[in-house]
Amino acid sequence: MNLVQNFPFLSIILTLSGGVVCSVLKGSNARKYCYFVLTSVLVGSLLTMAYVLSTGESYVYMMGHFPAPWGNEIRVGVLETIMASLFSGIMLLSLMGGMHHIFEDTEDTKSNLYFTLVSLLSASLLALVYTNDLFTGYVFVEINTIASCALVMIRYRSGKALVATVRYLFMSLLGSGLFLIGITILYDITGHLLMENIAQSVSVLFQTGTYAFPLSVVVVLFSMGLAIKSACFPFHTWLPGAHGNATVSSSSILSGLVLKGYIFLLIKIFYRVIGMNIIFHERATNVLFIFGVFAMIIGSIKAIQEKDLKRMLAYSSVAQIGYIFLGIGLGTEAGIAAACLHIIVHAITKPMLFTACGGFMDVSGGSKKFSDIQGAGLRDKLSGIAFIVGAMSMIGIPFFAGFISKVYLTTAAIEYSSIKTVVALAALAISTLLNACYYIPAMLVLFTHPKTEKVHTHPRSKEMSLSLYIFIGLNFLMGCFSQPIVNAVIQGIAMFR
Amino acid sequence: MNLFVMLLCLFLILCAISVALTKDILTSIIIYMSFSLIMCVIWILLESPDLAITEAAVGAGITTLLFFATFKKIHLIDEEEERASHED
Amino acid sequence: MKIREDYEQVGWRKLIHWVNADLQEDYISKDHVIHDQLHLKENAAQEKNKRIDELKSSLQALAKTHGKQWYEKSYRIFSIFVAVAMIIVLLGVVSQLPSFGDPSNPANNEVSERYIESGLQETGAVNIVAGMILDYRAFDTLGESHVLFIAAVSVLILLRMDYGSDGKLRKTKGIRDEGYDRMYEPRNDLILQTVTRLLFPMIVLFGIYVILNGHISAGGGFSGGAIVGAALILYNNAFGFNKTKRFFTYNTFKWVSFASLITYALLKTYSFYTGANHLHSGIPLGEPGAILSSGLILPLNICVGCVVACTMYTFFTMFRKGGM
Amino acid sequence: MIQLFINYYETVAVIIFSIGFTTMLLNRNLIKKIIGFNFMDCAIYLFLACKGYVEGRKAPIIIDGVQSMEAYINPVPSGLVLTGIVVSVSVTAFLLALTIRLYYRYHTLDIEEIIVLSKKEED
Repeated sequence: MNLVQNFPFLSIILTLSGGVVCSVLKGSNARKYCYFVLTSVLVGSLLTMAYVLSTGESYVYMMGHFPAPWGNEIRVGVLETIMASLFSGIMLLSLMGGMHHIFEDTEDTKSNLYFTLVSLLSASLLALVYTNDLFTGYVFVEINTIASCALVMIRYRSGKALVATVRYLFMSLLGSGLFLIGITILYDITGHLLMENIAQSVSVLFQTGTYAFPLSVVVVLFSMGLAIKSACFPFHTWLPGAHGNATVSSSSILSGLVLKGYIFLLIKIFYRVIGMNIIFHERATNVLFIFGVFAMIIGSIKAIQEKDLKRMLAYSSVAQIGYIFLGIGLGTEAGIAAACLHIIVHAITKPMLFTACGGFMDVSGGSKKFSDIQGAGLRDKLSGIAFIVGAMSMIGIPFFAGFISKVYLTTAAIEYSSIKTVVALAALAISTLLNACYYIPAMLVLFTHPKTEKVHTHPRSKEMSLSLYIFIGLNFLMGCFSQPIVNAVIQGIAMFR
Repeated sequence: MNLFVMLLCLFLILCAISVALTKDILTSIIIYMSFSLIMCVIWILLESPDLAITEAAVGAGITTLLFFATFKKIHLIDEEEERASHED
Repeated sequence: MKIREDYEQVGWRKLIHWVNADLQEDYISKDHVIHDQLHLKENAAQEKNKRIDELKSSLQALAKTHGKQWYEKSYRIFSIFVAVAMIIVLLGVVSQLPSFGDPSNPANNEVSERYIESGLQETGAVNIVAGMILDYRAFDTLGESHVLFIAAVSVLILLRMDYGSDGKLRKTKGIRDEGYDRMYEPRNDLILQTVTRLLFPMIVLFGIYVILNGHISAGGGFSGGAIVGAALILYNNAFGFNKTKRFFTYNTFKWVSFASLITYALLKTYSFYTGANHLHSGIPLGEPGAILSSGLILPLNICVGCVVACTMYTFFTMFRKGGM
Repeated sequence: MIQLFINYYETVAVIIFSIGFTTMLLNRNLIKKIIGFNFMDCAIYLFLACKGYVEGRKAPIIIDGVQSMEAYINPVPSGLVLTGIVVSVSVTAFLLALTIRLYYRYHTLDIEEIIVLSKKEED
């Protein structure tokens, strides 16, 4: 049991206790401590990824003195460590990107509590990625829900943020209620809470055909519950309000990472607990496929009508979530690999767009309406470049990150020879066109005839420039040299069983 | 013994329906308090005393207390608005 | 007239008055000042109701013009449809689930068998549920106390009156200043204070008993902490904030919950680390039934009890006054 | 159909879950929605806890050394529900704090009016 294998467990404990420590420190010390925690978690998960890639198979870490079905257990594989390092890295960058906004929006006696929320949120994301037990998943889904609603509510001076938080919290609680009922029924018919044991008894139940109806209701409850929480198409009404009115770093964390944590849990449940053949038989993937297609189309149409930059980006998140659900809806291993790739791509691109939007708000007097940020791209060059790179990658131009995941989505769709391929390809084409229809006008507004009179500009902090440079670098790295990452994801999926 | 359990369950359902239908908030809070107390009795019937104590102390005790505190706070806010509007 | 007098004394009427925050000092006294105040209040109330009705009607009109009319109807019908569909589907599931209370259910498998058969030997806890929560599946309960902590943090962010760095209360929109503190000092009601002087030590003693005996009889950190929290709330209600400030301020909450959560995390890290790397953790389990038995479960229960007590009291004070 | 009367606890739990779900979805008053959420959560925990009950067995506290499985019920569901009850208290406290904050600003508990008012005001 060499030392590197302890890093996932230590990173969860570090972030959990980091939240507690931050609540006691002053605002600026809490900021330094939060940076320290997130960088050590990033380094730890990168080292674990190197270790797991070298050994080539995932290992199981026993939490406590008792083996799996009795005690808790986390399972560490290639895909999990990729997601863990992605989540902690992007959280670090989005914090750096919106730092001065945090101190402006919160009272100075309460800004350290913001870092408590961020580190507890990263703890719950890590636990969701690593956990091998359904009820531990539920407990950390609850921490995730309260922390993300608190992140939106941190700007409680603006009434819109409060209303968005209430609607977000009620919808999220409906989702976790359905999720818990699913766990209860599954525990009742299989007697286990651990993912491997449930998988065995579910496959036995499926062969013998006993409890067939409860099993299909469990699949429906899991997909509905987690679809509500990750803002899949028919349940996305809370998302534009929540992401549109939060502070800069909150909205990038929420749209880049929190939605992905639930989707990763859904992939784990579909792939490892219930097994893809049963899911295929239950036709749950078709339902998610249709939701994905509708999300891609209607999300983009709504984004075109928006007059407010942040709400437009929020609606484009709804469309990108639709891509991920399209990938899951295909049901094949290639489909899930494409979905994971798109999770990585969207996690890299969307926080960059939100941070750039924060930069535009600084130079145009804090308003995010299109009429006010006219020509803001010229006033703040770096945010402008970051916005261009992000928009290009969202549209899917080659040499940018978005292109890679779109290519793999299409190859996964083509592999699948039925009506689904035609619908998937049509949806991909239409939504790429619609993406262009709202990103290009936004860029036109940002880069033409800037306002003449001097608007109160906020000097861009070094942290924000550094985070934007790293974001742009990541985007190009993912766009041009994506082969190692793609192989790692495919190897992770193979090892996932 | 079975009749007693049937009565408790019937009371639970009646509580749930009456909260859905009443207009006044104060009565619905009090109905929720009685719902929690009946839940404690049901936890004992289900042979799990841990849950009974926790539900009694945390569910019936603290939650209902918070509901009353919110209800009173809302009336306090109205009082201040009047006092403030009278003064300025 | 006599019936009205008795009606005034009845506890129920007092409860309604307490909840409606009627601030008359002494309800029983008959002097005119009270009656004038009552009249003043009545027509002020009517005035206010008129204003609210106007606001409501304008809102209705506004809502109507937005074509909300059909939206509300369809929303209502849709929700009833969802509820009925859910009842039918879930009743269908319940009718096919294994029957209630039957020993051969899939849930009574080797997992619960080991908890019962060797629970006492492995964790030393007589109460198997406490042993299971704080030793077998300890990672859930670690997450659990952090759920409570994060809820306390969010309530603090929302409701705590924002004191500027210079300690003076900063005037934020809609929040009144310290001047109305008299509003929070409860009327020192003689009955409540004498009862509290009797009950407070009993309840705290019972709460501590429930925490300490978590691994022997039913109870444990969560319920014991809630009982102690309820005792603190009772004390605050009876004697007011000046008295409770002597021994419980915001700093005590901050440092007590920090200390207990960090010791909880450290103890659990130790036991997880030694467990995962198959090292022998030299924590004696003691002989069952004694208070100082079952290894780590007693200190963990005490930590959880402190966190829950402080959080419950902070919830109440934040709702009551937005400060300690 | 008979099975419904055998698992009567689960039937009651499902009915209360749906009523709570509707109150939470249908009602416009914030405090009513929170009470509906509490009903929903209590029903789910009743549904979970009655999975562990076994006829004629006692609570899992070992009395005078008897450690056979036939004497005690399954401890796992009551452990899970203990965690759940504290989760629903924390979420209720957070929701009530939000209601107070909204009442400071909009002086109404009706979520539809609040949405209409918040759309009107420019932040």
